[in-house]
Parts: sequence; structure tokens; C-alpha cells
Amino acid sequence: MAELSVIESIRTTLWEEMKRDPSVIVLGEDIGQRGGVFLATQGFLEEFGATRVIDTPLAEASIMGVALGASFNGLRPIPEVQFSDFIWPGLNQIIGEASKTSYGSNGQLNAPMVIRIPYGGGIRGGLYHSQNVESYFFHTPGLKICAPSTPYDAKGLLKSAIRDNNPVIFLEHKKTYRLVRGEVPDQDYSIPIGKADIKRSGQDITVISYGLMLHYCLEAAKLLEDKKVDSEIIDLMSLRPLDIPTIVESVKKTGKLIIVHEDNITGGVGAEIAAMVSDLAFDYLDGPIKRICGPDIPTMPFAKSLEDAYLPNTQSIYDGILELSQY
Amino acid sequence: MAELSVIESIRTTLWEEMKRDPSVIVLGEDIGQRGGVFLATQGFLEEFGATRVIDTPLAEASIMGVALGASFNGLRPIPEVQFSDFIWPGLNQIIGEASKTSYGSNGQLNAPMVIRIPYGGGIRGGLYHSQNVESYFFHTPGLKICAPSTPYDAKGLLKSAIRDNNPVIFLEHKKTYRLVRGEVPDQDYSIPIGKADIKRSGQDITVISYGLMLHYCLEAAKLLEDKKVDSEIIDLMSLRPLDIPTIVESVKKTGKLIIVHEDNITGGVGAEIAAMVSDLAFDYLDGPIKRICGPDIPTMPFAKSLEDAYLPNTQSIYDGILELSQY
Amino acid sequence: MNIILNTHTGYVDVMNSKQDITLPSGITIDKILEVYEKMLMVRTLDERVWAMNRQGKVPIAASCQGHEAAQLGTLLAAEQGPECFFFTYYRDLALKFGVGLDETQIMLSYLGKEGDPYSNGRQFPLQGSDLPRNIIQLSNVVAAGMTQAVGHALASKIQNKSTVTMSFFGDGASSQGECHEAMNFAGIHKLPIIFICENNHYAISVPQKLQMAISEVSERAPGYGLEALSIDGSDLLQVYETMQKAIDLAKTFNPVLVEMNVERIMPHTSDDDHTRYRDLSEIDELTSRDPLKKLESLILENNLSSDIQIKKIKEACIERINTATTLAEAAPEPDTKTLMNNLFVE
Amino acid sequence: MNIILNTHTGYVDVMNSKQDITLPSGITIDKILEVYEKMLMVRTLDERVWAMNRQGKVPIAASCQGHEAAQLGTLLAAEQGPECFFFTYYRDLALKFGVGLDETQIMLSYLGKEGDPYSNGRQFPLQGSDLPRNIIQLSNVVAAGMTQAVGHALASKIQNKSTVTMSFFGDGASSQGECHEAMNFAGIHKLPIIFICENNHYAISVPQKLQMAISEVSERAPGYGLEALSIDGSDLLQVYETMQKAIDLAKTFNPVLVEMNVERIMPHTSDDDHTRYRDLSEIDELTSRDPLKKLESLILENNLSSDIQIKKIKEACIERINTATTLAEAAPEPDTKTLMNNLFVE
Ligand SMILES: Cc1ncc(C[n+]2csc(CCOP(=O)(O)OP(=O)(O)O)c2C)c(N)n1
Ligand SMILES: Cc1ncc(C[n+]2csc(CCOP(=O)(O)OP(=O)(O)O)c2C)c(N)n1
Ligand SMILES: [Mg+2]
Ligand SMILES: [Mg+2]
Repeated sequence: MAELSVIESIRTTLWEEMKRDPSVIVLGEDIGQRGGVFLATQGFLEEFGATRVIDTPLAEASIMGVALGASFNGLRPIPEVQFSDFIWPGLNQIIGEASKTSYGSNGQLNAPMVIRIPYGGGIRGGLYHSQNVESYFFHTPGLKICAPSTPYDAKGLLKSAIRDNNPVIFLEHKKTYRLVRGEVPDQDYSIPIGKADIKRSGQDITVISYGLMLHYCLEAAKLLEDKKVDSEIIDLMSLRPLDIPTIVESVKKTGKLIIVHEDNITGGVGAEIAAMVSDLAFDYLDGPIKRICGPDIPTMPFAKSLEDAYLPNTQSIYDGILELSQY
Repeated sequence: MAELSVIESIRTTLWEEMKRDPSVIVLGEDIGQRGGVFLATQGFLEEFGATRVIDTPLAEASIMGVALGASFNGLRPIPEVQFSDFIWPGLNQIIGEASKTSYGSNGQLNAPMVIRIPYGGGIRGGLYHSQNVESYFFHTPGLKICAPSTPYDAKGLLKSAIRDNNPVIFLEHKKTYRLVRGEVPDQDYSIPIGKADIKRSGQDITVISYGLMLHYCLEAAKLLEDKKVDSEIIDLMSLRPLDIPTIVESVKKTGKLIIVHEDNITGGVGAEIAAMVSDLAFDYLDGPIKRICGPDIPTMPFAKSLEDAYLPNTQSIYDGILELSQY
Repeated sequence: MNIILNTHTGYVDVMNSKQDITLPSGITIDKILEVYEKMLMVRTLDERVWAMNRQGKVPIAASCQGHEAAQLGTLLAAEQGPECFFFTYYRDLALKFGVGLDETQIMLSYLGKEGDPYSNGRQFPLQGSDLPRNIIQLSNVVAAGMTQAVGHALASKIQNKSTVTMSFFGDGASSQGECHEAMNFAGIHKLPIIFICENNHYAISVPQKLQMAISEVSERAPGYGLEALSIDGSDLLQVYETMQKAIDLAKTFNPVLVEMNVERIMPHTSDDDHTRYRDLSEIDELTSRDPLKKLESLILENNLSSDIQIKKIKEACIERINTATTLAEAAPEPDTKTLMNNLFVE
Repeated sequence: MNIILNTHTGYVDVMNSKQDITLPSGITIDKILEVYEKMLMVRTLDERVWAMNRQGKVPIAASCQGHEAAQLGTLLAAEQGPECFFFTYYRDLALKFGVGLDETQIMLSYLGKEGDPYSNGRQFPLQGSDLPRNIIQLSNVVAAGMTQAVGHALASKIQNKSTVTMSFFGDGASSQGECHEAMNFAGIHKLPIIFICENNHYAISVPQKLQMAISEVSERAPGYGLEALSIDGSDLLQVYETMQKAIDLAKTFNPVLVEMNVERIMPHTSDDDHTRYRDLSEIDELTSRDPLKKLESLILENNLSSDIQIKKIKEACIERINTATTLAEAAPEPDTKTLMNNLFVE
């Protein structure tokens, strides 16, 4: 058992899986000699060689397309997009192709690939190094999506993702990379894709989040103990499949729901959760469903003042929970 | 006043606007000599010449990028994507660039362009000629989205879109092209983007839809008169901005809400509407919010049996309204 | 001279006289007649599904008339090994039939019936994949298969498989960014891949001069470090010989771009009307570059077969296709209970 | 010989003797010294923001050291008309300063302060647009500006504007599908555009040989019907003369691809450490191709100025930048009330 940061956990997990399974390869921009811009693959080129650790041309469509084609021919490729903001040229292969592989061939073909995407803000990345891109994948049948918030979950989910025979989007919040540390067992374990985790159980109100924001929710919940508000904090961990049963059960218990995400509010993951709950747990709701999310501008700006103004934070979450708890 | 089909209305509106404003150009695959695969620009090459009616190479990224660049330099380009299913290579320019033009330059630059997208199914198009792509744009701040269902609305919204100084996604449901006909005044008129239209007013239940499905909702509502169910049918017409006030007011009146769309249910436009209503009209709701939508598979298959099984239809909408009305 | 025996038509009897045609190495008269019969089957199938479209039975058909020699000549070379894998596109009926799919399976696919081997009715006809016969064609998105083909070839190289991957595309597809990315990647990594451009000089209605500023797509090959071969794709033997060369290059990790100049004899698809954008005189002249006519002339002029035997073969084709059509029309549509199946694999 | 007068430094006094350098037409010694001063300002600014990054004040900086001559030489040619419009990328501080943005505005941008002319603190430094000075650089997405530049040039041609559009990009950007699409479109439509590849042989850590199978990006030009010019981009006068030619071609609707071979003297950005992937010996040698050193040598060897004057200019630059830094550091951050502004225009 070691205390690792999120990025260290991802690196060691990738390493372990490449050791375990020779069909796993990694490819992307600067992942070889540079070890990745976030160093997720530091030392990999030396260990696994240039046939399994491929520094690609600067061309996301081909990074995704080549990975997909290789997944049809015996490999388990793990393409990395350097920043989520640069995923757009690759969407044709992800949304247009990979997601439809099994369905469109009536199960003949499958695409065992994991697309690693560093995403999210709070790091002075401005409009093109901060984007939340999860909703685009969330709306796409045929993809699975993981979005862990802790080093422990990152390892368990990444193992599942790599061993899954379907395309998995693996979202890594950049700000958690070094900020969030935690115990990670040395042994092999995996966390099933599609299961949410109740990170704090409570009776009064359900708060659902994922990624960086989850930590702010936990902080807010802690602070709210003083106000005698007992929050249940659910970490989605996987966005697709979405763990509806866990969500609905929690809301049936608490009667109140807040969804927190950094992504733009309109059409975000929170909208789907609200829709599901307002259908399946309608009779249990004791108050309106609230969302504390990024506002509807492209994403958080570069200037510190504006970046802070965009992001939900412990205080705004605290206020939101408190207000709804008093409804 | 003439009776026109949806495609005829679009063609005459494009024609009128190109006559009116020399800065309007159209570009896309096969839109010149062929007049577009749906004939939206039939006769345009002869009338306006090859400088304003541009048959582009088969390359969606450049169709969008070139249009965007031209919009920075005095023109109002109207790029056409041949089928929604082929929009993916163009998303970098639409989501990554056009949507962030004004915000990212702090209002210096703007992108007066209208992206015409024939979309949707029910025409035996199979997985790659039937897709509903609206949610990807719906989640993108900085875009406006129109999705008319009638020839009248198509004209009014297209006029607004062309005259708008921001990028507008103009969604044309392929099945309505020839199927739906209606009166279209000869004179110039426009319909504001961002306003929904109550296509049938009623007291018992609010049904929200757009595009092809709107017509099935109206049919179902008609049939339900026998059952003494008085449905209010709202045609969104614009998806972004979404006309929240009209929606909320209607639900406050009826207490019940069903959203109908052809697009996949998870993370669709309906999710946002449900989320909004479950927040803003919570106290007025007399029943769970229901969605009748495409299921979570890529889109409708080619085989008639499977295509029919995918699509919501008058009967399934009828059943859904009836059931909720009895809640 | 070889003895001619064709199991379907048994026309050995009419081979009347010697002839002195010199055939490329590896090609026998048998082979030529076998390919001829295949080409005739493909042509007849192609015409039949078009007719069925007009009857409202087949929702869409993309004709491969004009492209048959390019595809069947490629298979002729590919048969000699190493293993080849095909990333095709939608104008590849000849190739799809050539690798062994039978006419009933093809009809099931055109009709969107249960038993369509490509997608079981989920996709456009002959779209999806035919893995038993080494074909992947995941989508209709032009050029999207090209980077996948490169990935396939990369995986072969990494795993020391001796497969050669072939990526088929049109002149229009050459404009897509992904075409560029695919060729660039293949050139850098020296992959066992052949890019085959079936250049019919039109992308639906858009003529080549509005698609590119050059006269041959293959002029781009040097910019990617690819070998370039450019030929008349309506000439079966030329295609065969070129593809032998291309396969030799590819299997020794010299990626190649082969441009096959062909004509699209029919409109783009059954939804198209090419008189909107092609001169009638141009359309009239297309038949002079009809690969089937050319192959037929080769056979007749060299007495490889006779008019009578050819007529018999034609009749046999029609017979086979009639049977296939009847079977496929009688087949059920896919069960609606399968609508949600196979979104994921286990 | 021209009389040298520089308003900032007033070093006319020290021009001691005649010299016999032959300058390209249109270039005076004045001009050269003016450019030198600009280049020095840019270099000093570049070093300053890097230092401020190390102090935790500037979140990110992409150095343009090594690229200055390519950019300022281009401007020197562009000044002579016709009007030029620039789609730049992130390594273009010299160009952005060269067109007239002042050092305070630049510092505001690096610090993300109110008054940043590119995006008012919404984007990375010098990202967004500077419309008064004909610059658009909407995003950080590599190569995305290239198709936009083509659209800009198309609009000029359609509207009979005599503007020449310039699209700047790196060797890495050449791999993007959009680079291909942009060049192809420009070639077909014969647009008034110049594609300028600032080839520093690295895309972050990826060396050119993993980016392409060819030795010069400009080898691709014929495949698009573009004229190709390939030069040493660290040589100001070579850049100037080449760009004159390129502008002449472009304004007569012959689109051009100019490749400027340069060195990236610093790591990719302040987040990078290039010793991870470059040999120390390689890094050491970079200064031999430093455009500033080269220009300084040209000036000193030809007695266009003196050591003493150059020292004075350097001091003046530091002075100006100190003032700018102080002003920018004192400036407020953008008001949070503006967070939602300008999502749309009226
Ligand atoms: C990305 C994309 N854009 C548009 C289309 C619509 N479309 C189908 S085929 C075609 C023309 C293809 O031309 P070419 O590549 O020359 O092949 P050909 O049909 O001539 O054999 C077009 C525009 C598509 N399928 N995919
Ligand atoms: C589409 C995209 N992918 C990845 C990146 C991350 N990135 C920024 S610069 C860069 C390298 C660019 O290299 P090159 O084009 O040679 O320009 P240079 O920085 O060398 O001047 C990369 C990979 C990006 N900005 N955009
Ligand atoms: Mg073609
Ligand atoms: Mg570079």
C-alpha cells in the first residue's frame, strides 16, 4: 500500500497492465520520450519500446482511428488525448465509429480501447486547456465512461477499462492529478464500470458529483455538520452506464437532490440525473432538484478572477446544500 | 401565399436571402450543379454563380472552417452538411471554434454563419443516414439552434438565422422535407430564435417536442380528445436558447409533462427540460416527468422492422400521454 | 493451353481452338473465365438491385459498374498470398462477392433482412463487416475507414503477422483530412498497407477538378513517403499485375498508393440522377471503359470462350440471382426483440 | 548611405563610417536597425515572461526565440502592401509585437489582466484576436486556424478585396487533417493566401522524423497545386526576399507554401523541459542559428551600428519592459461581472 497522487496511480496502473498483457499499447502525442505532458507514461518508452509506446503525429483523428483499427486486430490500444480541448478532431472516430462498432456489425467486431482524456479546469488553462467534454460522450450509446476522483478509484476503474472489450472513455481531471493523494493497494483490484460509490452516507440530502467537484462536495458536507445537515455524497465514478439504482435509492431516502458538476449546466450529466429522478423517484421528492454547475459560457477563462467566478466551490456548494435542506 | 413542402420553403427562403444580401453564400458537397442531394439549392448555381454557390471538396472540417473564416471577412456563409451523420469531422470548427468566437475574442470577432444540417430518420437511412445530432450542439454555449417542424416555421426561422450575427445550427428533419406541407406567406417575415410555439393549447398535460415528432404528438393529441384528454403541445422550434418561460408556464398550468424526441433518451434535450421543470415548477407537478424518446442505441437501423421499433410514433405517444394523464 | 472447366456452366465442350494470348504469370485461362463469371454475376446483381430499387423493394443501392476489374483484379493478386485484409467502401460489390459472399446473402443485405451477414439489417446494404472473409467497413463516413486500416496494419506489424491491409477509397475521399493522416502515419511507420484509390473522377456530382488541383491523386504519394502506382483500373490484367507489385512492396513494409482510374457507369446511387451534372455525350462514352465489355472482348478475341458459352453463363447468372431474390424476399425481417442487442460485447 | 535615426534610442551620432553591404530592394539600414530593435524587444519580453513564469506570476509562456526573423522578416515584406491579414499561432510574439501591440498590452495579456487586447483575460496570453492589427488566432487547437485563413482568403477574393491572407503553422501542425484540407481548398480555388510553416523540427518533444516521412513540409505543395518556397527562417533578409516573392504570387492568386526552417531555442513552453528529449549538444548548438545573434552580427560586421549603441538599445528595451511590467502588475483582473459577457454579439 502506497500513498499516491492520481497521476501516479494512473501511471503505475498503466505500467502494471502493460506488463501483464502484451496486447496493451499506448499511443499519443509526446507520450514516448517526453513521457506524456503530465508524465503519465514516464519511463514507458525505455521499458516497453517504441512498438508499444508510440509517439504519434499531431493528428487526433488518426490517433483515434489508428487505435480503433488496431483494436480490430488483436491489440488493446490506449490512445491519449493531450488535453480534452483537442478531442474535437478525434470525435469522428470516437462518436462516429468506435461507439457503433459492435452494434453496427451486429456484434462481429468490437473495439477494446481506452481513450484517456485529461480534462477540466482550475489550473489557469483558459478556454483551451480547461474544457469539460463529458457530455458529448455521455449522450453517445456504445461508449462507457469513467471519471474517477481518487487515486484508489483511478486504479480500479482503469484496470476494468483496459480489460473491457468495449471502447471506454477515461476522464482524468487535471487538477486532481497532483492535488489529490490517497492510499492505493499494491495488489491487483478492479472497480466495476457502472457502479457509483457513496463516499459519505447521510440522511438529509443527496449530493451527486464526480471528479474534482466531488472533493468540494465532501468538504461542504463536512462543514455542514455544524448546521446539522447530514448529506449523502455520491461519487458517480462512471458516467455511462449511469448507476441509476444507487441514485434513486438515495433520493428515496433523503427526498432531496443536488447535482454538482464543473461542466456547463445546460445538457450536462446533471440534467439526465434530474430527469431520471423526477421520473423514477417523483413521489419521494421533498423539494426541487437543484444543480450547481458551470455556467453556460465556453468554459472557465484564463484570468484568475474569472476562472474562480466560473467554478463551483466549497462555499457555493455549501450554500446550495444548506438552502435546499431548508426547503 | 403558397402551399409548400418543408424543403421548398427552405429553398425559396435561401433564394430570397441570397437575392436580398450579396454577402450570403452557400457552400457544401454537391450543392452546385447537383443542386444539393435534397435539392435545397436547385438552380442556385445558374442564378448566383460559382463564387456564391460553392461545390466544395468532400471534407467537412474545411467546409466548416472555410465558412467560419469567410464569416470573419464580410460574408454570411451557409455551409451545408450533406447528412447529419457526417458532421463529426466538422465538429472541431463548430464546437471547438465557431461557438467560442465571440466569447474567446471578448466580442471582437463574430461568426454570422448558418450551418444547415439535414437530420433524423424514418427514411430507411440506417445507422449513417438517420442520426439525431442535436444534443451535441445543445450542450455547447455560444451556438443557437433551430429545429423547425413546418414550412412556415422553417422560413421564419431561417430568415432569422441568416440575419443573426452568431453561428446558428439549422436542423432540418429529412422526413419532413417532402412529407410536411403547409401555407407559407410570400412576404418577408421572421420568427425570433429562442421562442417556442404552442401548437395546440390544452389544460391537462404538457407535451413538448420538435421536428418530425411534433406532428406525431399533434396526431396523438387529436386522438386523445375522444378520451377527454386535453393536451397542450409545445413546439420548441429553437433548442438553444431554450424557451424556459413558455415551458414552465405551461407546466404550471397543466401539472404534467411529457417530452418527446427521436434522439436517444440519455442526455438528450428532454433531460434538460425535465431538469429545468423539476427545479422551477416543482411545486406544480402532479406527476412524474416522462420522456418518450429514441432508445440508447446508435440510431435507428436500416431494416424496416427495427427502424419502426426504434421510433416513437403516434401510438406510443398516445399511450404515454394517456397513462400520465391518469396518474 | 489449359483445360477450361467451370463447375457452374460446364462449358469445356466449346473451347474450339488454340489461341496465343500471353497471360501474366500466375494467371490461367481458367482463372480469367472464373473472374469473368464472377464479374458477370456482380454486374447482373448490380443491375438487379437497381431494378428492385425502382420497384420500391431495395431502399438504396450504390452501383459498382465500371469498378469491377479494379476489385476483382485486386483479389486475383491477393489470392496468391500473403493473407490480405480489406477495408472497403460502399462501391465494392465486386470485392464483396469476390471474396465469397453468396448472392442470397447479398440480397438479404440489400433488403435489410434477417441473415444479412454485414450487420443483420442495421446498416445500409453490405455495410458493417464480414469478418469471416476479412472485410471491415464500419461506417458510411467517407474516409473514416482509412485510419482504421492503418491501425490494422500497425497491429499486424507489431504482432509480426504477415497480413497486408488494403484500404479502398474514392477520389472524393482523398480530400478528407483523415486520408492525409492515414497516409502520413503509414509512411512514417512503414506499414504493410496498400491504399487503393478507385478514381472515377466524381464524388457524387463534384468533378475531380473541384476536388483537387492535381490530375492524379497518386501525385500526393511522395509527400507521405509512399510508393505510387497509377493505372487503368478497367483493365483486369493491368490491375492484377500492378497489385502483385503493390503486395510485394507492402509485405516488405513499403506502403503503397495505387490509383486505379475507372469510370462510374451509373449514377452515384439509386437516389442520384447523373444527367443533372454529366453531359449525355460523356455518359454515352462510359461504356467504352466498361471493364466487363473489355474482359468479354479479351475472351472472345482470343477465343478463350465463345458467344454461345457466354450466353449460357449469362443465363446461369440470371438463374442464380432469381433464386437468391426469391429466397431473400421470403426471408423475415430482423426480430424487433433484437433492437437493443449487441450494443456492447461481453 | 542612409541616415540612421531611431526615435527610441537616437543613436544617429555613432554611425561612424560608410559600409558596403548590399541590401535587398526596399530595405534600408534604418529598416534593419528598426527591426533589430524590435527583435531585441521581443527577445527581452520573451525572456521576461519566462522569468515571470518562474516567479509564479505568468501561468504559461510559449517562447518564440529562434523564430523572430521568420516573423519580422515577413512583416517587413508585408509592410510594402497589399494589405496583409494574419492567422497566427501561439509562438508568434515577434509578429504580434511587430504589428504594433505595445509591451504593456503584451504584459497585460500574459498576466491575464483587464486590458489584454486579445481576449481580456479569457484565453492564454495573446490568444483570441487583435482585429485592429489584422490578427486572428481564435484557439489553441493546432491547425484549426488554417481552414479559417482559407475562408478569409476566399472571402477576399469573392469581394474583390486585394488582401493577402497569411496562415502560420508549425511542422507538427502539418500532420493535422485540417492542414491538408486547407491547402487543398486553397489550391483548387487559387486563393490569395500564403501558408507559412515555421518548421523548428519539433512538435513539443516529437521530432520531425516521427511527424512525417519527408525531409521538408514543402514537398507536399505540388500535391495541392501550391507554389513552394523553402528557406532559412533565421535569416531576416532571406525571409524578407522570399516573402516579397510569396506576396507577389499570392496577390495574383497563386497560393504559396513557404517553409521557414528555424530552431526552437527554448523548451516548447514554460511547462516543458526539453532536456528530457533533446541532447545537450543539440541544445548547445541552437544558438548558432539564433536570428537575433545573426542580425546583430550583420549589423556589427557591416558597421551599421556599434557595440555601444547596441548596448544602449538593450538597456532601453529593459527599461521599457520594466515599466510595462510594473503597469501590468498593478492593473486589475477582469471584473467578475463580465464573466457572462459577449457569449453572443447583437
Ligand atoms: C464524411 C462524408 N461526407 C459526405 C458523405 C456523402 N457521400 C457519400 S459518397 C460521397 C461521394 C464520394 O465520392 P468518392 O470518394 O469519389 O467515391 P465514389 O462514390 O465516386 O466511388 C458523398 C459526398 C459521406 N458518406 N461521408
Ligand atoms: C489539436 C491539438 N493537439 C494537441 C495540442 C497540444 N500542443 C500544443 S502545441 C503542440 C506542438 C505543436 O508543434 P508545431 O506545430 O511543430 O509547432 P511549434 O510549437 O513547434 O512551433 C501540441 C502537441 C494542441 N494545441 N492542439
Ligand atoms: Mg469518385
Ligand atoms: Mg515545431
